Amino acid sequence: MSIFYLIVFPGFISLFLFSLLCEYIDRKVTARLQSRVGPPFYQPWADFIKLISKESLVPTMADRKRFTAIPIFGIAAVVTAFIYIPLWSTKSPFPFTGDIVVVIYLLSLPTLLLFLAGWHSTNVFGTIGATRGITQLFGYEVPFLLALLSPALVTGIWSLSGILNYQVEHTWFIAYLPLSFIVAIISLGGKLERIPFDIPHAAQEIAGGPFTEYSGARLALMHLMLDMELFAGSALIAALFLGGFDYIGVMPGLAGSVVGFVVFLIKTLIVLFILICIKAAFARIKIDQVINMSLKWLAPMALIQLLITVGLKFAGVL
Amino acid sequence: MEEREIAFLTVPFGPQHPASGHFHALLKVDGETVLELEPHPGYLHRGFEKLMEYRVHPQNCVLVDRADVLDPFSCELGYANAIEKIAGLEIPERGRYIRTIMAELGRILSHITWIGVLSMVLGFDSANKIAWGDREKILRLNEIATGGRLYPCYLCIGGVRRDISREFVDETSKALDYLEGQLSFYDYFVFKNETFVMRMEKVGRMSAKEAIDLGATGPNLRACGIDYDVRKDEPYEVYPKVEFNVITREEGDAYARSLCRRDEIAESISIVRQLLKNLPDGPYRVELGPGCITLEGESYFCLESARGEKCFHVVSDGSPCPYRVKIRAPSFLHTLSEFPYLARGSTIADIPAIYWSLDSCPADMDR
Amino acid sequence: MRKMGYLSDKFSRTFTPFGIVKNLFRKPMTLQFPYESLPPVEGYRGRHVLDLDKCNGCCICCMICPNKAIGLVDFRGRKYPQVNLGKCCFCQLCEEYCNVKAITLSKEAMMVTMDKESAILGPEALSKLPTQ
Amino acid sequence: MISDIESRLKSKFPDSLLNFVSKDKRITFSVKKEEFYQILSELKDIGFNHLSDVTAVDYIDEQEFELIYHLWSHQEKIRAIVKVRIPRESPTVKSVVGLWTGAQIHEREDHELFGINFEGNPNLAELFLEDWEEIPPFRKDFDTRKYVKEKYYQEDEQYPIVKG
Repeated sequence: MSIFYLIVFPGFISLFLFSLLCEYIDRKVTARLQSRVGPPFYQPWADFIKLISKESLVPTMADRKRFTAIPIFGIAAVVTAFIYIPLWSTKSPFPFTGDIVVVIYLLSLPTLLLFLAGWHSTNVFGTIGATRGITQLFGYEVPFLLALLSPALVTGIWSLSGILNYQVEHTWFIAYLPLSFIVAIISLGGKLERIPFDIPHAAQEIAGGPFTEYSGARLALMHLMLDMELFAGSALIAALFLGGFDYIGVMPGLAGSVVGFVVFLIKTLIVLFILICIKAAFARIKIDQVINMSLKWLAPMALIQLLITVGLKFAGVL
Repeated sequence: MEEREIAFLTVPFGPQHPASGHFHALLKVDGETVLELEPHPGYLHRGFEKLMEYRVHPQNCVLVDRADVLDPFSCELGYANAIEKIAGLEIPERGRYIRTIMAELGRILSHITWIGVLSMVLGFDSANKIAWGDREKILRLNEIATGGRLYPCYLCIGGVRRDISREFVDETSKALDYLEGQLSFYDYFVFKNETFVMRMEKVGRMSAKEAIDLGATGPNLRACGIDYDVRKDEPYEVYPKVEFNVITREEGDAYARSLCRRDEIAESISIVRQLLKNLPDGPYRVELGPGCITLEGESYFCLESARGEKCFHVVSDGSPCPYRVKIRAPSFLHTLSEFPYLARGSTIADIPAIYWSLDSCPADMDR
Repeated sequence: MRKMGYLSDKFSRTFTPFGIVKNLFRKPMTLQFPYESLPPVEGYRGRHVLDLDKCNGCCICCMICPNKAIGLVDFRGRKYPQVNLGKCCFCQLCEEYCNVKAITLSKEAMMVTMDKESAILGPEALSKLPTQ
Repeated sequence: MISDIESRLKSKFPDSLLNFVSKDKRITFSVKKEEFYQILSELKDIGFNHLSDVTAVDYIDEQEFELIYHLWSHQEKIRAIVKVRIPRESPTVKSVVGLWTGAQIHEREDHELFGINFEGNPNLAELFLEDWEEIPPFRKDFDTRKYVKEKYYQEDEQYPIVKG
């Protein structure tokens, strides 16, 4: 049964399909926001297959094994992170207390791997992209952790299933922590290097950044890693703030879990839609502005929200 | 311990690069700050000035609008006027009105293309796509009036090659109304966008004295506070009969240049409306007979293209082909004398923003 | 007071760009080319059309063509112009300088070919337009 | 005004302003090679602070280059066109980079395309052309068509093929 969980359902294959569906929705809705038509639904699959069939080069200075291992390692990290998120009921396949910290750590692993990829490619653009990726990590990681850990801090429950239980009984966390919901989405945009925080692989300044030297199958895996991270990140935010599978009349049994999963997907797409609106509305900002903004605006917002909620909780209002 | 020479990274701001167009520059970089920028132009050098010495005047009129790809009409206007000044030709009133209308439409086209390219370079994909959609409206007008989308091939010595139809006048007023609406959209979506302002404010700042010394003209100079506009100072065609004001700003940084260009679109729209309102009838061309005209003399004609002061120095010695044509391209100065000066001390992320805030077209620079 | 103006300015500049969501409910501006396209325009400078009986083979169009795209070829015992579409820049100088108005530019813009040889149109191919 | 500029120039350099023409806000005159630098710095002091262009024209039959400096004054809104004749054999002239920094790039282009040597110009490296062996291409005795035929075309080939 755990093999099924690992490989098929919340594991690799389902995440693979969902992430490509996610990329399609991302490109189609961005296109419609920019008043153009946008690609057909099978475009991400076509890109993936095309890239797989293309020749994949490795720079001579780089170590071939490590160069190939980076994207595979990244995908493994994101898939394991996705398994710990409870999708259809309060229980995820392998629940344990403290799995929220594991999920957050596994989601920030790809950025470190991008740094390695950039460094390995010994290409001018690669090195600059790698250093930018790490500097940006210091920028958004602080508000990201603050925002995502505030539900656990407020309620004192350190397991995802516990938090979901709390949300089923009380209202969703977005009612208690609206500000940290916003901060979480913005810093998730930073983690996934989406448009306002697109600095590590800014196509116009350093063509491709860490991806410059990747081609063929390795590049396909890199893009897959980013899409999976996109889907897993928005799923995590949906689970933590929008009450995962929870809806009004929760039906028990198999039908209940199927409907629960569909509700969970809709909430993930809502989070994704907000990310897409941010991507379509803004230009790319500079690296010092990212750190300046996140430490001057995002982190204080998350902190203030946390203090307010904890204060209200002690005052017995919540 | 002997002094170890720190090897700075040289980053190519490459010729095949989404931000630089056909222009190559090497950046000497220390961390994120740029120490030195060494331009390498020449990727679009087709040697127009030499080619024009082998061709007859009508052929040059068609050839010269390839010199500046983003604002082709200003080149045709410059060359035709320079030749007419030598020949002392007098263009009929309607021909001059049509030329001014097409020149202003070319300015609007160039400024909208500039909005598209600048936002693409700032990573602002939505504004780039929308600007590229709006540009089609002007290209459609070009198609109706001249038969070609980007290269009008519309001017000849002595006036304009075709008359503009009633349909063109209606289509233009419709397009101008649409573009005026789009301008208010660009206001709240691009020019008042927080990330756009963050990327453009206090970037690539130059004072009025430096701008003059480096040879800046057009919106780059007017953003530093100097109201030099060839349409006002050395009026040509029908500009004395049209009221419009020259837009200047004080700060002189990239954001001021953008707002200058944005206001110039509004000015051009009002100019074209005035011209369309009192467009006279009558001939639009001076008939020169079958043979090629031969000229003797020299003339220096300046006009205000979208990028700045564009001048044509034509020397002809009596043969049907011009003896020497020198095109004074505004982008030549923007890219090779202002850009290295402004790039010194900025960061890598600023380089594309500065380069395209100067609105320098590589084709216009290399000629 | 300036601080407040600066903050409210910053605040409004961060939220007004989201007005682009209105585009979701509007028709996209792209024309899907083979299925929808703008109607061709009167006087569009497209492919040449040669009127065989009007043309007297005077070769003015060969001389005036800036790119040397028109050459004379004998066809039915006489000299007729042959246009090399690969070199032509569609500037319409040939039509303007032809005294008898034999060669004109039509509205036909679909000239995509895969090999260079088929881009050179002889007098016989020039005389009639390919009907869609 | 244009008249007092004219009088000031005439008083400073009485005999060296040849065929002086001042018509609708433009003054055009030619100058001998020796005093051309003093006259230009005088014009710069008068107020011509914008150097619009440095044009070089190659008069091959008189074996002379003609350098034309186009100046513009932002205050008085007047254009000044100064012409200088220099011999064709070893065309060297004093660079005006000291007066206008914008002139550096104009002179560099003229140096590459005409072979005119500008003393005092900091950087006269190659600009548009890369490792160019023949004579400067914009001179009259360089024939573009012959050069293109030899270098790029086969004997009777209609399409250019880039040879090795």
